[in-house]
Amino acid sequence: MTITNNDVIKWLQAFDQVITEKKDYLTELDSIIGDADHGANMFRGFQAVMTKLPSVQDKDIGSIFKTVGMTLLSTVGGAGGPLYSTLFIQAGNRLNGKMELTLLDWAEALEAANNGIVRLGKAEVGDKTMVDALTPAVQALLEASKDGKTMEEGLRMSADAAKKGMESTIPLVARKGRASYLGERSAGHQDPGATSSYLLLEAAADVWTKK
Amino acid sequence: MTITNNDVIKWLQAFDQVITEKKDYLTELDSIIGDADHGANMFRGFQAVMTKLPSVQDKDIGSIFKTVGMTLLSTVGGAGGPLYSTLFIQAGNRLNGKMELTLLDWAEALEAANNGIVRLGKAEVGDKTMVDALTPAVQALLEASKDGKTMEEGLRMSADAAKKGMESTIPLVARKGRASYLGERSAGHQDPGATSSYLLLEAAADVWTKK
Amino acid sequence: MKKLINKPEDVVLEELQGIELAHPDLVKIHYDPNYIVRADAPVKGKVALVSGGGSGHEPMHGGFVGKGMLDAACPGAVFTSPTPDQMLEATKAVDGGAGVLHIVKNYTGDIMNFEMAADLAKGEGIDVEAVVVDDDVAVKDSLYTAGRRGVGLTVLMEKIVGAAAEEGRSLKDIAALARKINGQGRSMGMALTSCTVPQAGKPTFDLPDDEMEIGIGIHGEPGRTRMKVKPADDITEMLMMPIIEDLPFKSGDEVLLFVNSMGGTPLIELYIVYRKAVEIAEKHGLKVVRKLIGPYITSLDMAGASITMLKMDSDLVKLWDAPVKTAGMRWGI
Amino acid sequence: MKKLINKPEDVVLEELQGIELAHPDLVKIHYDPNYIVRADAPVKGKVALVSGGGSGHEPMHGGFVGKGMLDAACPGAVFTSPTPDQMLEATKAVDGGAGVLHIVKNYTGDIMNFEMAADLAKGEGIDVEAVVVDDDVAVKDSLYTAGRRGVGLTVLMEKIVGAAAEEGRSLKDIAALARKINGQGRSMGMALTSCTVPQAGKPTFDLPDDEMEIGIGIHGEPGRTRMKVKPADDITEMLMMPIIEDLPFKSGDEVLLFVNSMGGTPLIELYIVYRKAVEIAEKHGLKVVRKLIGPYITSLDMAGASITMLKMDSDLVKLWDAPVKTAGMRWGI
Ligand SMILES: Nc1ncnc2c1ncn2[C@@H]1O[C@H](COP(=O)(O)OP(=O)(O)O)[C@@H](O)[C@H]1O
Ligand SMILES: Nc1ncnc2c1ncn2[C@@H]1O[C@H](COP(=O)(O)OP(=O)(O)O)[C@@H](O)[C@H]1O
Ligand SMILES: [Mg+2]
Ligand SMILES: [Mg+2]
Ligand SMILES: [Mg+2]
Ligand SMILES: [Mg+2]
Repeated sequence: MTITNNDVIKWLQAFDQVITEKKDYLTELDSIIGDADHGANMFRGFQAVMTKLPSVQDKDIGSIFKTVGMTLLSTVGGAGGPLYSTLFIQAGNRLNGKMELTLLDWAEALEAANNGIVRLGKAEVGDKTMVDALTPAVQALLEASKDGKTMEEGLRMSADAAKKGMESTIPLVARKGRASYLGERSAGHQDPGATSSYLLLEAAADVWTKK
Repeated sequence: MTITNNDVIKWLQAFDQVITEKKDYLTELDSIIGDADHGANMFRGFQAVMTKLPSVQDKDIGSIFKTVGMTLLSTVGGAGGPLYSTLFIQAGNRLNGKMELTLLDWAEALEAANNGIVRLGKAEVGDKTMVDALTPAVQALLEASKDGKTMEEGLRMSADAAKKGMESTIPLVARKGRASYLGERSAGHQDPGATSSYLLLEAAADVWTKK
Repeated sequence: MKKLINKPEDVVLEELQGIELAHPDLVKIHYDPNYIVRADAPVKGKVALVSGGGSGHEPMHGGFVGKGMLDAACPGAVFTSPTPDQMLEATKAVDGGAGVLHIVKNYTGDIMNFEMAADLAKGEGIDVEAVVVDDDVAVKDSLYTAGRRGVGLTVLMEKIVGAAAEEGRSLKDIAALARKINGQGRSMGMALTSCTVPQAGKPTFDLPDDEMEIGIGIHGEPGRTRMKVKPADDITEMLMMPIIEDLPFKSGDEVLLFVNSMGGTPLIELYIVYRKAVEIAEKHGLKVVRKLIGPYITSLDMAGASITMLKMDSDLVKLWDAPVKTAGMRWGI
Repeated sequence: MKKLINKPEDVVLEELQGIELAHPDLVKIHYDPNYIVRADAPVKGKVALVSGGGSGHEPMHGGFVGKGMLDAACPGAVFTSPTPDQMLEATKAVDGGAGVLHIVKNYTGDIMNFEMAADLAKGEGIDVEAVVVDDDVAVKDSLYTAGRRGVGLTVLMEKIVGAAAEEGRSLKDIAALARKINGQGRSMGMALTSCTVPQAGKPTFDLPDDEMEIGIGIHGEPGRTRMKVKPADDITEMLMMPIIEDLPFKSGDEVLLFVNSMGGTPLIELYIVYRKAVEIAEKHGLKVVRKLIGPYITSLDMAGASITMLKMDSDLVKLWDAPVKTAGMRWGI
């Protein structure tokens, strides 16, 4: 099975739905160790993405990704804006010209995305950021692809790894982003950005394995 | 029985005690239909009066009253300040030179006091002000004196009349002072100034009948 | 009660000490009786303006003492009008020989205390006039009330009349100007939360989490009506319409529009209200030629806002634009 | 949540519309992307100052656009740093040929977005320098944090550097001046209540009726410690001492003392804090030569205060005193 540009559109639409439903939850998480805007930021960004999708829906996947990235850059703001923008732009660069993608494409695209985020935000695994969800998910995808797993299997493994990564942020003391101001008080709370990153990969697993 | 200048001092001290105990209650009443300061205002004024008493304690009753009035004028402020100041100054004028006073003296002094308050504040009985407590108290004193009652009887009758007058303010719609801004919403609440006036006369009955 | 204060009974004293340390270039503070005068008082030959009232409305009035505005302010206890000795001493301290105008907000206590002070000052040979501000359309001006309260218009009056005094106009002219302003300005306020008087220690009124008071005063007096909270645009309409209808303002009138915070409402919200207020004014043909936006006449920590509109003419505009240098209002200097 | 707003998502737009209606003499507003520029932008030959950040801190930054201060401000969503396209467009709109200084508060989002904008602007041939403000002593500046937050010092920097730009100093000199200011100013804040972000609809943190947060940020980030509410004098000491010890300020230093309201704390309380802060400064031999007191960098409706101290010298004093004409700060003009 491969993922078409149309599948990518469906995934983005599904994620927009998820964000619409979970925006108060994300903001709630951000209230505890941040500034209570992560849900509203992601929502505003993906609402804008939804208005842009019709104009790119027939384009190659790389173009779709880069349009999403540019749209997020000019609508999300905060730390989440540049970071999610980088995710889509870096992945888009890797997916240039492709009308469909394999598990390996997806693994390498997300790897590029995560590397871009790390370069920009300088967070390592364990700093209590979205990197804690993305890094194990990329790892899982690369292994699944190397092990010859199916697309369905790979997507599920990556979403499960992201979920574990997200949960791993709970006990951590934040060392990057706004939560780091809290010092020890940040421990015991799940990172909002790791949560939205997990939701993004969960939406992919959900939409693309149902087709 | 007559009331000496020393009795007057004891009454003022007793009233200061009452205000200290009831200041939160008076402020609470003023919160509902006013601006939440009547207790604090009366307390500040009588604290100042207490520091002035030693210098006048051997003077005639008129002088004591006028000193109290001047002290209240420069320490209470608000509506209560000039009104209570007038009460003491007008009564003091009537009691000029007296080292002790009879029931008739007291009745006429309070009558002068109440007239002064009405002249200054232009409130009538029924406007939901201190006049509602003072007017019937003055009436009771005048009658008690005319009927040849004892000092004890007269004081008790005036305090009881003030109490009734105070309670009569509850259903009234205020037509003077800050409570009048509330219109119909002022009905159902006891007037703070009528309450402090009752307490003043109750203290007199209490202290002067116990001697 | 959570406030940045020490003992509730020391609030006014310590506030005055802070003002004294902060603004020695603008004002001198006199304690016991408490009053604030211009650093250069008395100004020879100039009519002096004295105002005052309970504390808790900062920057009014102490923050309006200085060149181009008040000569003296008398701060009472929180929400308690000051006492006659304060006004008398302040009046004597600022009289420059051209007479003194008392600007009095219409509250029973303020009126009585200021009247006594004026009588005493006249007794000492000072030419004193008093002007009463009563601009609050939330209160019915009738036999059955103490009359309309003096609220937001006081700020505008103090600025404009202050400029007129600076120009050297006579006491008679200045008093007439102040009365003219009172005749053509109106206000109305609302609260989202109650204020808490320090000495009372708890909110003056209880307001559920989804309700507001319309027509409140500046001392935490509850309003005339309580209702569910509405969007800012609706609230703005509820404040603007009684103002427009009361005077009445007429199509073609030029106005000064003043959107005021009651203390706890931040600037971001005032701009949202201002935006709608201008829209409503314009719909009624009114032209907003000057504006004031911010916390100028507050009610401690109360969240809420008030709107004041003053009909302008070229003299008023000129006086409004004249330089003013006070802690609370400053331009042109 | 009770606020004078309409739809939470329209707060920033409607605020900008209000500012546009209120201050056409001072600023022009550009929508989509949103930015505020001086009415006379670009000023030929002058270094232009651009700042920005999330909304909710009014008057910062939009209220500081005008002669003697900022050339442009970029407002993000509430508490969300603006996006690179806003800063890029604003930078292009104000560049008068002498280069542009970006004043950036040290938050991950602000840094990243401003950096991208600077790269884009440089790509278009504009000379851009960025200065980062990180004055909050409540945050440990270490490998384990995102570094100190930029808070109250930003206001002072924008005023002083704005005056230097007005004088015609070069971009290099102005950037150096800004870095010098950042090196000798420190801040610390506290909260009595949480703010409520409109889109979140409820307080960011819960604070019991008898507790306060010490060391909070300006976005409702909780502080480092929570404790029982104390008298204002004790709180002032808790804010002043870390500031004095951090730099360290030395006996004999001349300082600017800035007591700021977080939005919901009224002026009367700020003067009480100011009074104690001066006392503490003087006890340590510091001479308060300039002051600023009021709500200048707020956190929506949060009750609380912050203190900033900046070590002054004759150049800084001269630049501080220079005329400024903005909606939020004005003197000498
Ligand atoms: N340096 C960083 N590297 C990677 N992710 C980061 C970094 N800083 C913050 N984040 C992520 O951004 C999330 C917060 O996003 P958001 O609330 O939208 O921005 P802001 O913190 O500016 O309000 C955090 O939960 C964290 O996952
Ligand atoms: N015109 C008046 N005549 C008589 N008493 C009045 C008048 N106005 C107000 N009062 C009395 O004053 C009381 C309020 O006093 P206080 O709270 O000290 O002053 P303020 O209303 O200025 O805050 C009222 O409860 C009422 O009894
Ligand atoms: Mg956030
Ligand atoms: Mg009262
Ligand atoms: Mg009062
Ligand atoms: Mg944010």
